[in-house]
Amino acid sequence: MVDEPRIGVYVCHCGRNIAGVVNVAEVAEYASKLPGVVVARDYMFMCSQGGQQLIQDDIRKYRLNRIVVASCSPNLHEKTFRRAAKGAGLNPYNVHMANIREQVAWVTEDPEEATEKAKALVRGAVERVKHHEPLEEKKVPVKDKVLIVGAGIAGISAALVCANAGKTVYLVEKEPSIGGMMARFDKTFPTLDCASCILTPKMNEVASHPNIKLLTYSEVVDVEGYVGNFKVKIRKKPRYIKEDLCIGCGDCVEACVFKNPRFYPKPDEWSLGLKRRKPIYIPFPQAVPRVAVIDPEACVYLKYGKCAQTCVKACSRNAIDFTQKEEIIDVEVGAIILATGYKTLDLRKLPQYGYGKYPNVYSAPEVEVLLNASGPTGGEVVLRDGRKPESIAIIHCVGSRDEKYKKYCSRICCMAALKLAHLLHERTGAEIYEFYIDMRAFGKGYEEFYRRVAGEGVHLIRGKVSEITDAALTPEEEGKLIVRVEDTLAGAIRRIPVDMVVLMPALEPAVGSRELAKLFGVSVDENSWFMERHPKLAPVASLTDGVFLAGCAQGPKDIPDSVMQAEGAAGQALALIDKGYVELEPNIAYVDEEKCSGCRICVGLCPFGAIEFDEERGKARIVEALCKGCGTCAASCPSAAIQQNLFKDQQVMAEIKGVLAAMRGG
Amino acid sequence: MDEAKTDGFKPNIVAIVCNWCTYIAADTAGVARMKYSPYVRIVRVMCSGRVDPQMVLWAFRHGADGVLICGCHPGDCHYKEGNYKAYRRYILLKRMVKQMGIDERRLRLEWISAGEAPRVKEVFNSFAEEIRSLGPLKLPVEAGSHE
Amino acid sequence: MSEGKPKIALYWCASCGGCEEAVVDLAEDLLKIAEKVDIVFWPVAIDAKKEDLEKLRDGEILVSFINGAIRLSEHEEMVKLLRRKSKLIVAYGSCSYMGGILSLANLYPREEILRYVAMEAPTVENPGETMFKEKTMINGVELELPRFLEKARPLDEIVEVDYYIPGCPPTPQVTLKAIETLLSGNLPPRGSVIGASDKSLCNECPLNSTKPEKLLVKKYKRLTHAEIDPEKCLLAQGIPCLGPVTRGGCNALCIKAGMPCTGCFGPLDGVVDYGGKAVSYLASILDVPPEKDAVLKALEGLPDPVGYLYKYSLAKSLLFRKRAER
Amino acid sequence: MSIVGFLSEKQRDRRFTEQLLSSPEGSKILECIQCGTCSSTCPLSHYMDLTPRRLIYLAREGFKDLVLRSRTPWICASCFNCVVLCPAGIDISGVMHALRRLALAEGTYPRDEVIPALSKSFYDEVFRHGKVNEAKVALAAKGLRGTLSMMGLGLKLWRKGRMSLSAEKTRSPSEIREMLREVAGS
Amino acid sequence: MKYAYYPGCTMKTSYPHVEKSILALAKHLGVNLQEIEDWNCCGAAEVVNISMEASLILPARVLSLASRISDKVLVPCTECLYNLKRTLITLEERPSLREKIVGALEKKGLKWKPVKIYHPIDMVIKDIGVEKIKEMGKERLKGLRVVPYYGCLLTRPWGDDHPLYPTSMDEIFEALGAEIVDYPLKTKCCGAALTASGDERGLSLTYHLLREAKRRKADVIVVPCTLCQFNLEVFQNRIKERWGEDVSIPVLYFTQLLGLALGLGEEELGVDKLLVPFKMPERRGGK
Repeated sequence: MVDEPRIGVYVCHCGRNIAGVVNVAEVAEYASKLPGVVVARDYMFMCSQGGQQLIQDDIRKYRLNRIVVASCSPNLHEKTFRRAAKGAGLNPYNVHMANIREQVAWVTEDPEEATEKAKALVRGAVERVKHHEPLEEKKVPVKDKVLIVGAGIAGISAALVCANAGKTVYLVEKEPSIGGMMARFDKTFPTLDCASCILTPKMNEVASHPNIKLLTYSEVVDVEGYVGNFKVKIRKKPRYIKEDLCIGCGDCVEACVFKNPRFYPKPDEWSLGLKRRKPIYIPFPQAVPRVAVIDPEACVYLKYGKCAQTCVKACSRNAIDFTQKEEIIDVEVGAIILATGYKTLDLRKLPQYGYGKYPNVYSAPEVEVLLNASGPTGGEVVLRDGRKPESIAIIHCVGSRDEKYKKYCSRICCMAALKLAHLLHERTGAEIYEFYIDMRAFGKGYEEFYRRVAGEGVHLIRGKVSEITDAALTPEEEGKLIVRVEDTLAGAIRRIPVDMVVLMPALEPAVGSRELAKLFGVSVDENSWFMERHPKLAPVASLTDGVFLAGCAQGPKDIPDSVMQAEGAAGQALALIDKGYVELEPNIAYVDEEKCSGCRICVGLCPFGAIEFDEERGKARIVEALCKGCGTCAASCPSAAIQQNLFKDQQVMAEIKGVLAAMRGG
Repeated sequence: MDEAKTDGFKPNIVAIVCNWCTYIAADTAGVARMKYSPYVRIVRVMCSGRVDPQMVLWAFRHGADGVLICGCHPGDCHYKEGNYKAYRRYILLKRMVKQMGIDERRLRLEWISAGEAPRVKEVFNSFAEEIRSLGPLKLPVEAGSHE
Repeated sequence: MSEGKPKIALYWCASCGGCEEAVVDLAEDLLKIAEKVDIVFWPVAIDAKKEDLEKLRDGEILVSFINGAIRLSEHEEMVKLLRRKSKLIVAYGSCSYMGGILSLANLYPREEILRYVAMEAPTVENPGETMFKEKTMINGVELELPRFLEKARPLDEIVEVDYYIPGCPPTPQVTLKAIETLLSGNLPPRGSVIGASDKSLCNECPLNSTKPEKLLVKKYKRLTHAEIDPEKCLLAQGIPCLGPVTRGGCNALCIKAGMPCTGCFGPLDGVVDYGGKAVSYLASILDVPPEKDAVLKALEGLPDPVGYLYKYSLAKSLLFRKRAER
Repeated sequence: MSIVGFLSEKQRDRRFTEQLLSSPEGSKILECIQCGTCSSTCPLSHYMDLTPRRLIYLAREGFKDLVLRSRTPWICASCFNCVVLCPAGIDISGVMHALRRLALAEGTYPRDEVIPALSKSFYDEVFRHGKVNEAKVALAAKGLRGTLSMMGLGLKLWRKGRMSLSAEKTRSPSEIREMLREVAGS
Repeated sequence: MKYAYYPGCTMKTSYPHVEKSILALAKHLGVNLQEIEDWNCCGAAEVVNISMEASLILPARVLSLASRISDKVLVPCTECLYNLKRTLITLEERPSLREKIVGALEKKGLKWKPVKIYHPIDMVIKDIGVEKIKEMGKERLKGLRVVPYYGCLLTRPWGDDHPLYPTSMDEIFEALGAEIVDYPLKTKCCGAALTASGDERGLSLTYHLLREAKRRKADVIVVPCTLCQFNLEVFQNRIKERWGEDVSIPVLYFTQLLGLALGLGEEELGVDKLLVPFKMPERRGGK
């Protein structure tokens, strides 16, 4: 204890949120009797201007030197109350919060138990705060560059905002071209804009922007540092093409030794396997950068070391380079935006829909490609056997809103399905049946689009399809795919034979997003989407300072929402950079040299290499800039010489003792 | 089960939890209004790697009938590997307290990620129930001291 | 005071006698001390009885050095008497300081211990199952034995202790240093450990400089099963040396003899529970996957954590000590 | 059954919904999203007067009489397709069982269905003997006319040794009886 | 390998031909089946319509008796299988019901001890192994187009296999040389008690099953459930009368076809008691 504690305790009602369950007056009364507490009050909204004023007045009036606020999670308002204390001249780190909303009022049924638990948490905080001492925030300058991971529409939008603000942007994309999922679409809802007409100019702008360093076919492999000062390692895979020489003419692709499309060695990624591709290829006609790639797993020369190398001969610019190696690029940035997007649920996990078994069952992204003028059929809708479908079933919620797959609504499928219904009807004249559970057309212009498509005569059937089968019961069903459904509006069962089935699969986080989360130290939610700091108050910030989220990486989103979030994330990144410095939470560890015995246990334990050993003086030393404040060293120091600010042994143990004392009726 | 032992017994449980996973999951559980046992008191640390076995013994000493340590799943530690250290300490500590006459079920370590709010409820409830069935902890210092 | 020489007393409770031996080991230095002080009570060496002690005025003794844990009612009685007669009480040696090795018996109930000693130990033949009795009548005379208490206790759980001298036993150097401190008149705060270092053993260990940059261990080995290099840090070789968590001052005698530190000097100030801290660093530096089997396997060399990590201090552990605060 | 027209609030019975919610099988019916997967996958739903989805909907709204007089629970063959597919994790087959119990207890089951009678005679047989001869029970439940219609088939099976009408019994049927009485109170 | 064997009521009265095959097969595979002494009815699909508790105490008594013999019980009837599993799970998940049921058992001196519940298919897959069966079978089913029809309760709501697209029997009979027919209705319901009691609504399901098997040119349907065997086999004539379509096809219980494939005789497997006769394919080069 540094000085005689004079503690003020403030118990928040949070409207009815806390007071509806916890007897806040009783908690304040209890707190007022604890040793060291000078004043304890309850108040309707502690976080309000009035609440903060109350604390500030008390600090002055009662010469308080410690504050306990019992209200919501510190993740929400710790900063608020620290600021308030600072405003009254108190060191902000002499404030501690007891979380009696998220941890008590909202999770406890019995009001008496809740009140007891609230008292315990308050007692813990009171005991703890006695051991608090003034701390200084550390100001650290911020690097004025931004890293953006993922160059779909979200990453592209964020990159352009940052670059236009004059900041250097490293835009990293693991595919050989930017554009992401949107580049596969022919049209977008609700306006039926030509997707490539709105995306391509943006892609080109990215490619030519002086402030954007585009790193395609690249992946982030290591991230170090902290907000404002990240050190990032990026691996650029070899394309075996000199990017600066290639003009994307396609002569090499033409010249490749593979001639018969049936024997092309690999399914084409961009068209989701609807056609095959050569070992040397340009991902799609609008690809950016428009540069060829050689797939080392398919290229005869790279695989076997022997080939006529017709591609090399065909290239007038000598751009092909089989000796290219992967490159590691180091960059230092102040902010990071993750825009890694989504993938669609593996439909083979739902065998009831026959995907992979019946050739005429398609996934929605496949149909997007099929409709795309740059796609394998030039935008003509034909089945795998070449027939034009006369009747098409579009099934919503495949794996979405389903406890067995994804509990959540994937948000984009209703509108995407309506769009597909419109486009398929337009291109084929087929009878379209759409099977939905609830039609969610919530966005601007969406309801209007829904009505338009409905007006076009699409059969909108409210009912979830349980199965697609080829077991025909009647001659009309022979050779067709049969959809059995309860038409819930009619209250009757229907069997509808169709030629083609389109499944609207649930969205899930992109491949590798969990690894990415680990790499960047961000949290993921129960469905592995990147977790935002707060769903309403901080929807683009991750839980890690300096790392922001954009687009579907954070959860399913349509294009307008993705772009909105991306530009929001860019704004946050710019705000961080333009401030010029960051204040770091002072929860770092320090060595009490008086006590350090020089045993070196700590040195090998720090995951960030932040502990140095001074051989001469025989003492360990913590490099403040590297310490991230986990406290592992403090827990392990056999001499109790290392302590962690805000989590000192005394502080944590006092809190433990406090919560327990109250539980035992103390 | 000894009826007298558990009848009306409200266990004292301390959960020392990581700031980045379980603490957030507990916040989310709150926002989702999931109801769980009121006997688990959360004490936050930045990382399960900060959990010093002394804290656990301290908690037992000061009246905890059970101590729960919660951290990020293996491989997901915000600080790379603090949770691994927590786990290794936990294994040795469990062996030690068992030798000291404390039922090892009174000390539990669980991995709960930020996204696993339902698991907060599940784990807290099951631990509270386990501790309830074990009855109040009698410390060695108390046990059999008739002096 | 008649002669002006400060009076001192030495007493042993439940002790192996090693601490007495340690005093004798002071050799000539003992004589030097004896010149400066007046030893009024020392059952091992001088003929003074309890009655002699009782005759002294309260506080007449400057300092009493008491070794051994408190295990018998007699110990309790005697240390309370000494407390009354002494200005300062010094807990001398690990048993008196922390309960010592014999407080490991606190893992077992009193009755079980007595039963074992009287009937079950392999060297005992006791067909009549005769049990210890506190009172026995022989020829009309009642003989009384001191009562065997429930637990072995460190001295400060019975009486207020002013200073502690650690060690099993304290080395002559430590003892001398402590006595010097006491006689210097410049007394440290009450409750301090005196005579020893305020750093851990590593600080003075000759092998400390041989530690690798990152001290990580794949597996703990038992001394009896390991081939060790006496020139290299034992901990780095996987021998669970308790040097890092143990107060120095012994001059690393065990290490110099090729033995790991077993912790007789107890913890440093600021450590709340010796065993807990030992668990923390020993487990933290393990370099094995975080899987139960892997960790257990790496810990095979530590088959008896309590016996090893609380070898001298079980009675002072958080779970066994009488008062929670220190 | 036609339910076009007014559904009066008077027809609603809150207690009925709660009864169902507190049964081991019906605890999740409020989470139904009315998607119709159950009805869609049900092999017999096209024979039902109320599809399983509608039945659950009406049950949670409390329309006790409509629900308990429905044929649907008695047509359900307990194939569990709906249970494994239900996106809300509702034990729909179980709900049918719970509804059957309620309907039998209230006496509101449709009289021309065979299963109610079969259940009752089956239970009697178990109660009396501990074991059951299903053929016997079935014939008892179907009454004389039903029995006659099955005669030809029965004879064929009997010749193959695949039908017997002898009563099977456990060693001590009273033990079973007492246990049933204790847990089910009958 | 020792199992407690729980035949269930109908095995004794209506399916002695199936039981014969189970016992013969077990003997052939070296499996020791010990019939549970004084077993009782599991409650079938009916008792749960009267009382939840009654529907649990009956299987609980059976399981308790079984646990005296082995930690595994073999249950060839899928209705019994379902009830036994349901009891295990319900008593695990619902402490209040467990208390009541276990209390009643204990009053009769019975101990509650959960045991593992095996269908003969589980026994073959887990304890014998498809590899061994393949070796023993010598492809005797070569040339036979088999529809493995699983019905409902083997895999639903609980089973080791996929609840809608199981493959265990496919694997076993494929290993024995049979040609497995792609049969999309393999887990569709046969109508169960509804069909068995002669109800036309149930019968329509059986009709579709048989029709699809014929449509896909199957030689035989193999089933893991006695009631399926009954419904699919004995109503073939009635279906022909009602829908005017010939759906005749032999329907064998799992152990019957497996027994034949392993070289056992028709009579010892009760195959001679089928209403629709089944003959093994002639082997090329005959042996």
